[in-house]
Amino acid sequence: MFNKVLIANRGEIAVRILRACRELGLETVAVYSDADRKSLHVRYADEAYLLGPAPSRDSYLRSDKIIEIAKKSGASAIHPGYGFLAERADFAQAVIDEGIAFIGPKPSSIAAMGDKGVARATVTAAGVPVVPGTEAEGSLSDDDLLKVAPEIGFPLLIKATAGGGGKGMREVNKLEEMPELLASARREAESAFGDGNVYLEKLVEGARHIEFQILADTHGNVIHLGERECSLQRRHQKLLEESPSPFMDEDLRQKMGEVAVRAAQSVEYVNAGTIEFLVDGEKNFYFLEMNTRLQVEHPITEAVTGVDIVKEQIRIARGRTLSRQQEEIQMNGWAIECRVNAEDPYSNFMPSTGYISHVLLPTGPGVRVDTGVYPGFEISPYYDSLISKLIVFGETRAEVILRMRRALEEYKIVGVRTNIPFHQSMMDSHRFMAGQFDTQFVEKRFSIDKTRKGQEAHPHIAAIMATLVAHQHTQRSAHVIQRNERDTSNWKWMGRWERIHR
Amino acid sequence: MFNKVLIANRGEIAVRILRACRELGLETVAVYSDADRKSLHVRYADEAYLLGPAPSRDSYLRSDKIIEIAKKSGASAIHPGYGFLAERADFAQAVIDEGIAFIGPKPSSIAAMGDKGVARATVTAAGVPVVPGTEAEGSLSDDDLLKVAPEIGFPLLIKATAGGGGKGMREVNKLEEMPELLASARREAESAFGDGNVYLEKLVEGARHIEFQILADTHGNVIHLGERECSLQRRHQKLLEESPSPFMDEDLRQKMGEVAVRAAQSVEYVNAGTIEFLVDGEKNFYFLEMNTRLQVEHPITEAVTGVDIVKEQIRIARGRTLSRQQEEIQMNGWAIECRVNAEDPYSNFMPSTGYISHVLLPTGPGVRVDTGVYPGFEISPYYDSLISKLIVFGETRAEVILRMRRALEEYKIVGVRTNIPFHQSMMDSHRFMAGQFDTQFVEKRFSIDKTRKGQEAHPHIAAIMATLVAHQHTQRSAHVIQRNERDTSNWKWMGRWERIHR
Amino acid sequence: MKYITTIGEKEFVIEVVDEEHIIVDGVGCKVNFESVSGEPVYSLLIDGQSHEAYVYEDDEGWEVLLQGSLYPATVVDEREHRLKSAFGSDPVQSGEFYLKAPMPGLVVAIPIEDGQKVEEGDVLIILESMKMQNELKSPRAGTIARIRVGIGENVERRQTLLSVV
Amino acid sequence: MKYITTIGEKEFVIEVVDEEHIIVDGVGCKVNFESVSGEPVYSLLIDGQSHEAYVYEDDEGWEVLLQGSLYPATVVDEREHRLKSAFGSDPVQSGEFYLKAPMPGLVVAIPIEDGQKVEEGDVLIILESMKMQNELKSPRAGTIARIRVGIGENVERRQTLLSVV
Repeated sequence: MFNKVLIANRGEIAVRILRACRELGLETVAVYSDADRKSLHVRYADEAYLLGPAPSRDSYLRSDKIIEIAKKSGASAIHPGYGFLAERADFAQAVIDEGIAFIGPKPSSIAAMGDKGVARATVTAAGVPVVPGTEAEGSLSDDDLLKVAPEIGFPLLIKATAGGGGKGMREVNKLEEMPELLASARREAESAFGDGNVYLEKLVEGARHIEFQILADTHGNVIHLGERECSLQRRHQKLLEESPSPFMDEDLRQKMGEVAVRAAQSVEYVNAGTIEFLVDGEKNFYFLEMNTRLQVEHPITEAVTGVDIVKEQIRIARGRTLSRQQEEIQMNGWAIECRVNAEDPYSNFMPSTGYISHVLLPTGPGVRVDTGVYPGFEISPYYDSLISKLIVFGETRAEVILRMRRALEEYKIVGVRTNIPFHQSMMDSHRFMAGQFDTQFVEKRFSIDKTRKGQEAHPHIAAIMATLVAHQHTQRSAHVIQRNERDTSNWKWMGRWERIHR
Repeated sequence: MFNKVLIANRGEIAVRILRACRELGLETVAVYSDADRKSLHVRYADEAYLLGPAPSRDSYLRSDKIIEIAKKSGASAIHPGYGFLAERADFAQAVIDEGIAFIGPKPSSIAAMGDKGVARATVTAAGVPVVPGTEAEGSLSDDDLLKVAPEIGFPLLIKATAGGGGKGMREVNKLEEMPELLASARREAESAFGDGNVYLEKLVEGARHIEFQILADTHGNVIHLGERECSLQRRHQKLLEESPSPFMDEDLRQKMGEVAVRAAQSVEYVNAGTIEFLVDGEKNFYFLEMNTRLQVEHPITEAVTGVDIVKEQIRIARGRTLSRQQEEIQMNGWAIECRVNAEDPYSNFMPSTGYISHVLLPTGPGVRVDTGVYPGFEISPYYDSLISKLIVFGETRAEVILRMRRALEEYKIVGVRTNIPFHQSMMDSHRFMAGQFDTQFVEKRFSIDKTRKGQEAHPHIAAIMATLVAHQHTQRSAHVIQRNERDTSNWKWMGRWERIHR
Repeated sequence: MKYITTIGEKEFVIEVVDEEHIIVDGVGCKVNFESVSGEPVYSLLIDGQSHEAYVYEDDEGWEVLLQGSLYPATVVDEREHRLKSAFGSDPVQSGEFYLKAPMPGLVVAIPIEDGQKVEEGDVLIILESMKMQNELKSPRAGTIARIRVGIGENVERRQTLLSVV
Repeated sequence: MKYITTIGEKEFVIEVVDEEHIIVDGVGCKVNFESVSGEPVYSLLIDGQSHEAYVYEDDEGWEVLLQGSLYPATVVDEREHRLKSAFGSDPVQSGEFYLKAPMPGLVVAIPIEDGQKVEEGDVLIILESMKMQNELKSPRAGTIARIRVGIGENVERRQTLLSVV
């Protein structure tokens, strides 16, 4: 039984795991790159060790160094979080070989689900339907893929074999554009996972992306915690998730939940994992993939089921039985998560970096924030643009949407641009409110600029505020030029000026 | 049916009520004093109007101005929050007389429960036991009180007739000290409530302070939402509350709950209110008083029952029936609230004022913060020292204590001293962990300096940190003196220096 | 001081009378305007209405982010405005477009070469930042002039990468 | 630079070798010390252990608030320390104690008068702040000298209220 845990990750998820460890009385070890000395995970851990320079391959992907630090510090367990080394079977095996507990599934399960071909064959054998594609056929060359593409039919998706999280994924609508897209998908996959292999998959149109949270212990108990609706994506990156899905009914939930459990059992799964499905308009569902790790969006399931998934992961890794059986799992209320990314929604979601000078968090009833940033932290270009997850929960979907609106309006972050305005537009979208959306909604039928039409807009207020700030600047310049003279302008709004001289 | 609400309050509770209104789609009107222009409640409201100078009597107690603003802005309801005008029957009456809805009880109920004598007579008639005292005898002079004191017996309490929240309350252990204590109690009551009248009450020793949350609608439904344990007090100010009470059993809860409902019914109570009891070691309980308003510590009840009390208040004021019946109320899990005050626990809890330059809020699962301050806000000496409420909830009391520990350690506020270290000591106290405490625990058997004995302390770490900061100061002074020369010190920790030059 | 402020197609004439009074298109308003925490977040009370927005200065003027909507604005004072009206407001577009890095990152591809003709929307450079590949596109047709970076090179924010003439 | 740092009864000899190395009572440690956000909150990594504390300077030295415990500290460098050891460390206590307001507030009572003798712990002034009545007490026995405020007066933080001689 371990009592010191190394968290092989950074950002909000490292903080999330640290908190669970603290609340269980476990000691914690953080690892960090040169760019992350002042990160919250370093500040909150009991111990912290430098891995190396900022780029991931020199730091958070250095499995050898991480295992060395675990041994040196006496950490008897490693939690990989998500991303980085979380779904690397070789890493999990190396950890176990050193006699250290890996807080996650068995290496064989990671390998089985990580190779999309094996995954497909395995779940098909267990009677789970899959989307047509090439993932069973190993690593194909561009020539082979171009040959097989017309057989699958367009539109189709290029997906990274080692992938997840939308990295290295491209949508192809006709053969001619495929060579270029293959090249960029391989490039992105190579840089994200160190593996440029890709496969093709039919694009199911008008589909929803719905996933089931699985928990499995070492005693053969496997349960699911219901579904998460994850259809709202851009470039195959999830932006907003909710639980339950407005599309779900109790009958479909039970059917999909059973299939999800069966899929997990087919690879003798242990610990927390997620089965992703595509669901079409007729409620046919297809296995997409299994994420053999903690998911970014796990908090919405925690909010509606009351299960602390990270604590449950640790419990499982300690060899205990699950704290609840399937009959004891109830979904109560509703929860939505907005992923707050350092991206400018008005400049094609271009990443934004910079020094965070001010943060005002939304708080109050039904609001949870998971974040790794704070005022004084620098957002660097080296890692993911996710800086915070805003999770809101309440009794009904309508209440939660209204609560999310007020939370988004309250949330202030100065120093980088964020996609908060995107989420505000989404909360105002009639189609979103009605629950009418699929995986292509964000890209094809939603525009941040257009949703506000019909809403009460305030151009005159914007004009007044721009004018008053411009006026203030003019006054201040005059003030600086005449600083030896007596200041007679006496403008109330010289806030920054006053502060500097405080 | 109203759709615009004026919130006649400031600070965290004004923000709390604003949020509920927003989430119900109601428009909001804030009022503020000169000291509060930059307060969150002004920033978050749809409209905001100045009341007057900072002192409460010139601003938040100006009922005439508040009603005038309500009329001018078209607000058709007023929520008084707690404190200020919340328990002034004349204010409630004046609001109603203007055709504005008062989100609170009927003026007659406020009056009945506000006059401790009437309250005592009323609940006694309804079969509710009371603590011996003089509150039924009207306003007595110091001479009369000194005469009657020995009959009640010492120790006894001087309490403000118009009071609540511990203001104007004094403990008297012998007759000789009573004249001075009477004078100071009257002075504090006069300044807090504009009414210097006091009464005497027997001090029940070894007692717990346990209160029941009541909800009552205009259709005659009265329910309770279980109890809150509020025994941890200093100078009769609550510091930390939890729900449920570790002292409670299902049998006692049912008995006290029924009595609480009966007490509320005895004054034809409508809206949210709280019945406070003293409970002795043998589980005998005595009615103490009824708070005819929203309580500071309402969030812990929200956390364990899932009922949004402020939304329920608004619902009731709109003439609807309660959203739940007594049978539908279940207490699940555990919740603790720490009141974060701008007070220095190492200087006899002396209030602390100043400019908040930095805040790092605790976040993550099971944490709720209700606050009215943010980085850039100035804590003034004019109002209550409560700056934030940290509410933590989870499955068990043990989990919640551990969660509160990590949340308190995470919480950083720079600019004023706070009582966070007091709460940290409390979370480490063995008696607190065991649930063994009464209303005198904090003052008589708890010391912030002594609890840490036996805990692992870090004097050498403190010494190193003091030394490194002192060294940095020395280096910086040298740096400033030689600023025309090339800087060769190159200390990494010149954070503030760098920032100023950023 | 009188300003002419433009948001989209709409023009507002706003006169700042004193620190508590402005005149908007001829209508007087009482205002109370405060920077929050010395940051570019501003709280405006105008005739009792409370509004809060981020106000940023950018190359072309101002950006106001208000209740989840972005309003690009230009503010000119009366004198400037008169000059512009008299002499034509738009200076002739400079012949050269400088592509600047919108964020720090790593150049992973340059699918064009010096002297190549490009159309509006053609990808000029792919920049990797925050684990995303970001395509920087040409805002207009033209000819690639000076490519100043190479594949594998790290670039700073606002660094000029190439020109389109 | 070598320092002698005292916390309570304990004395530590701490030598700052360079920005990453210190020697504490003869034992070398690797340190990494950072101010958080330019605030008096500091993050210390010492041989891998992570600690965070507020460090405030006050009249008598330093206050370190670490994991909910307050450690008052004095830090003197070697030279100062030698001087103090040689000539006696404590300067003679000044004869006069100045009572200063610990916070802004309103004077609501002055239960003593000029020339009156007081004991340690006697209440000198009652100051109202944040709706609380705060009793300011005498730290030692003596005689009240100069009362500089009156009842009903608003006072600033650190304003001198009276003296005890």
